[in-house]
Amino acid sequence: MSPRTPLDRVVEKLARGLARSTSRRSALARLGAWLVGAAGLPLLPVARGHAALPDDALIEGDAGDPTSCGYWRNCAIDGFLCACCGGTESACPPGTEMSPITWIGTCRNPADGNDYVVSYNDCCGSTLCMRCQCMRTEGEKPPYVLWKNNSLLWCFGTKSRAVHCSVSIVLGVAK
Amino acid sequence: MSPRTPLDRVVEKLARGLARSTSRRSALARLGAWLVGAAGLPLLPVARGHAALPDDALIEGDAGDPTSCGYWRNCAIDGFLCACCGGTESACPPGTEMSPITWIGTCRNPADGNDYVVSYNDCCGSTLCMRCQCMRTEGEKPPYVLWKNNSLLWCFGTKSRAVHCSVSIVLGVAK
Amino acid sequence: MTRRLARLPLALLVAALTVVQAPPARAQDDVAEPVGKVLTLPAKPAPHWFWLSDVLLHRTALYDGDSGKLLGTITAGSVGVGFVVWPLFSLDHREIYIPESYFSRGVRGDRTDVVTVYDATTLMPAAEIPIPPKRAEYFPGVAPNAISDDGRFVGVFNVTPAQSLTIVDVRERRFTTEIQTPGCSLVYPAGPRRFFMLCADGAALVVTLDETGQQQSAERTRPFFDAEKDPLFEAAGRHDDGWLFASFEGNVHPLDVSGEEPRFGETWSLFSDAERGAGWRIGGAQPVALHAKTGRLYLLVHEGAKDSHKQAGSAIWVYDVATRNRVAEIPVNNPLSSFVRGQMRAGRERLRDRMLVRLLDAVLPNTGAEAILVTQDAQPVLVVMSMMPPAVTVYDAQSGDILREVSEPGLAGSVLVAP
Amino acid sequence: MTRRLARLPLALLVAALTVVQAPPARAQDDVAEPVGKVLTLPAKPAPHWFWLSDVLLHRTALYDGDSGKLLGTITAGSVGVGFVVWPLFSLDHREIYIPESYFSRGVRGDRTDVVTVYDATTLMPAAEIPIPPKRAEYFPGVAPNAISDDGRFVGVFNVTPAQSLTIVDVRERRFTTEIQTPGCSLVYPAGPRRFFMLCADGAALVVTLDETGQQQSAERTRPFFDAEKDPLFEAAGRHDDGWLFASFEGNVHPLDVSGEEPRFGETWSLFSDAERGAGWRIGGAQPVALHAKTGRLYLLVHEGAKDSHKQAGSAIWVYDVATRNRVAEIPVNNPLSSFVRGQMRAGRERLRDRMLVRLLDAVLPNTGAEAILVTQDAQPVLVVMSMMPPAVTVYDAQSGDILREVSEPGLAGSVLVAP
Repeated sequence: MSPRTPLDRVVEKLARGLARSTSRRSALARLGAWLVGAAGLPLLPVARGHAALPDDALIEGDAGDPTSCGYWRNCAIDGFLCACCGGTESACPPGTEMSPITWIGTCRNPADGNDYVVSYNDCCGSTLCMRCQCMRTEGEKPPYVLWKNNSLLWCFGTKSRAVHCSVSIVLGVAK
Repeated sequence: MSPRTPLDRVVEKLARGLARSTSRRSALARLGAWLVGAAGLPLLPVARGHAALPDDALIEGDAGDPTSCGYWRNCAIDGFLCACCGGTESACPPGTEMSPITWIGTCRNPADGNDYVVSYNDCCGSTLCMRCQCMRTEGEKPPYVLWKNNSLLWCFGTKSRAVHCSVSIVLGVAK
Repeated sequence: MTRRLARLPLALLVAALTVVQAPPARAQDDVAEPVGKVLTLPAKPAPHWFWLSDVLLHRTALYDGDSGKLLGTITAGSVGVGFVVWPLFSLDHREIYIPESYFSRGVRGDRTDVVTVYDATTLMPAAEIPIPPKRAEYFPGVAPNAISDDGRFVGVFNVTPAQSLTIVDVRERRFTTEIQTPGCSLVYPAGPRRFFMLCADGAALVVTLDETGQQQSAERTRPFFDAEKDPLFEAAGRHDDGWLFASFEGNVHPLDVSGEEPRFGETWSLFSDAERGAGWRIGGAQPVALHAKTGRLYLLVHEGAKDSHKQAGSAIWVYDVATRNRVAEIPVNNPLSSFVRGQMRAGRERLRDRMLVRLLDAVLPNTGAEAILVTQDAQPVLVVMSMMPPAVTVYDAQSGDILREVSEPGLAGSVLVAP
Repeated sequence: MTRRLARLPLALLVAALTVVQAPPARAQDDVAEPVGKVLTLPAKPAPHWFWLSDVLLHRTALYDGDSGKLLGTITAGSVGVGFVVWPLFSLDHREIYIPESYFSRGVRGDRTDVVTVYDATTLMPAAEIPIPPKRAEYFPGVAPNAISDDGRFVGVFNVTPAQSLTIVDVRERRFTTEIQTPGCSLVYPAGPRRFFMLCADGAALVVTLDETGQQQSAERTRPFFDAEKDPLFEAAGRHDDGWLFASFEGNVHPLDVSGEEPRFGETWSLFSDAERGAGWRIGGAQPVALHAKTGRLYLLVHEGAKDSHKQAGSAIWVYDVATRNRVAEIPVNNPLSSFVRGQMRAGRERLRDRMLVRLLDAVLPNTGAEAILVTQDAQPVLVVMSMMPPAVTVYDAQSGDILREVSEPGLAGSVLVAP
């Protein structure tokens, strides 16, 4: 069993709080729909003066290589690594756009021993890249635990529903 | 060089005759378009009391096996053999319809030593079958010799343009 | 058009058509075969037929388990999209229903979702029912849509990413309603007018319809599994009274849907402590199957670490649900060996074929299987699929003997479906 | 919605969004990377870039011959259709034009043909020009469409099966005319306002446009090759003054299109009598390439029988067009060996890699290559593609040395295109 992450706790707290009121819920539903509809505007955090990005250069071997399935961030990815498809580990290749809606994993960086919350964003707009296929399922859950499911086609709010590859973006330390 | 077939001679004769008159030509163009448009109605000959169909049971080995690329009729086919895809050597599988417009080959039947004119009809309506791929090019020509070209997607006059497999239909003896 | 164009006219085309239309009549020419012939399927499916969907070929293909032959295909979905191709069948087997999504420009453009009605003998579209463009796409899609036990209503699981369930009346050929199902995914049939979904809190959401396909109720059960600590596999076994689910940690969760309210049976463990210690786990894309009449539960298992729930299985373990005993262990046929022999068109019957089987099985690593299916007749077959390389093997489900292999079973198999 | 539904609400979704939107601010949390970043390509293509189209992935993919890396892709066409993906480039390389066909229901439904204009730095669609729904689809499609030498007009080869040529003004973003071209197929650029096609009688049909993209003339030349006895390969080499075609029987047919009227140069033979006797022939899907500035003609050759014009090549023979001498023979890299090492992620640089190359090359049969491309810069590379297994090797076009292999180059490569 993986330890409960801050993400779990926040989700649970929010869920409990929101469950109290149906009227609030439908307002939130509308908000959610609006957010989802607002394509192009990434819903995920924009840079907040990132001081301490984990330095992959310190890692030996596959765990430090973004084109490797063993790359530390890829612990719950399922798809093709964008670093092999004209993008990088955190940027989509030309011909695609990044879905703002994602699934989430918690991966340990061997360089500093910290667990990080990783957002897996699909790059959408072209058929399957078919390079560097990678399926890892650390903490991955079936489709009824939606935001921990890596099987879903996560191209939402993008012009295209066709997933080409996936990136692994560090959202924060999971302590 | 393969000997000139009756088909060649008839095509040439027709071509020469029709070339004389541009007005006739455009009438024929309209006729052709109409024929092509009349989907569902096979343009190719319906059964004419076929007395002497070549008997493949007499042929040993691959040349007598409709699921084999070496099957005698397949001498100018390019695609997937319908006999492996739910059809037969001369019938389309469920989920497809047969294109009435075809390319033509001339193949020797090892059972009787005769050359036969073979019509290769695409079965259209599903993605590539991907079973029993077969590419043979006896007498095959580039796309500018249209009716001898096996590279073209020959799904015309069908509801679908998607080629699934191809059949080899004996049209007659080429003597 | 200039005069020069006249030299080699359009006549070539017309000639090509004409010539095959009316060749000179001669005695020896009377060999022409009919053109335009298309085979159709019998009105009733044979007991060992199965469908195999393919995400790269965007199709589902019907195979006969008794011959290993491909019988026909249905292509569904748009380029780059269309991971889920899960056909549903009318009770009389005259129609096949597939929820599908289309885009006006392949990977992009306007989206149209439909349930297409196919004629089950021609596999050609007979009707199309528009639905809200919200269908979930995921891999491989074992419970993405379902048909009510009376064969009248189809439920389609949506994610936009808001979760909901679309209801379609296939008899009346119309979309009836969309039910919001926050936190709940997938869809399983559970009676003539009832479906259920599974939820993130471990509950089931039971959706009951009225006679017109409108929502009569949507009630959430108490949580009956822990979605975080020991989630249920999406693949599950259906029997007359309900469903058997299996969990990541190897526990069986019976769900009885025969009564007014769903009832949860006692959970039981598939693995002994020793087996757990050795790391035996269920895994794959579609690792659970049930032969309902005999109560035989088939599970694709492997030795692996925690979170290896998608790992390919090395064996199929068979349980008697009544006694909870394991009654058989069937090793998974080597897919690489099967693939290579399929390319060589070698069978398994003759002596030299059997020697080749032994040689290749010994030399090539066995990369395991991802999906299993059991037919529901009295002499059932077990169908086992490996994704890469693509391989399908048909076993006698009772003896575990390999009956045959299906050669060239597509490019990227996803799910096995029984008609 | 019933009250019970409230237990685990839609909040889960919103929470999932919210949580990643505003995680609690803490010092060590300031590691978040930006989301939404998409790379763009430089404004000018590098000299060794090439596109490789794929009929199963319905895409064309841009690779850098200097690194072997995939740089980006464009998906074009409908499920099961879309064999031809041949991109065209504006003179300033800011736009890419692809004629495409779409169907409203994947393999069926209403057909729409368009020329889509893609931004060459983002590879995203910028505009769409509707054209008559008549585009020819064939495999692999080496001359299915062309852009006039001034970069303004695109010609698209149609077969319905009546043959015609669609003209599109990409500057004005409009379809201008459809020219009937009975008996003539394919399309090659031949000047600022001129295209030509090849005809079944061995002639070329020269189509000249006026300033608005309307047909000014369409004149058929005298037959310059025998389409029955010794047809020309579709793949041909372009140089400043015209084209070099190669025939099935190994004869070079120069076509000069620099003047008012096309002129036919003297044909010459690529093979000696001894080579012909040994069965050396040109073959493949795209077996001809020319380095225009140095006049080096590259041909994919094999030993085979008559009618083996689609057989994979075992070597690339290089000719000096000026002297008509063969100046090099480059053996085709073993695609199976390349494929296996690509799967193993092994390179060619280190000693142990080189030993693996030797071992696999010796053990595995060399199934040859189907397509070649030469870049037009002063230090050109030769790109060689094998279809099955998919393999792409980059050579120094002058020395014939293997520079690198492209790993995992798709599923079903069709054509190589230089930007």
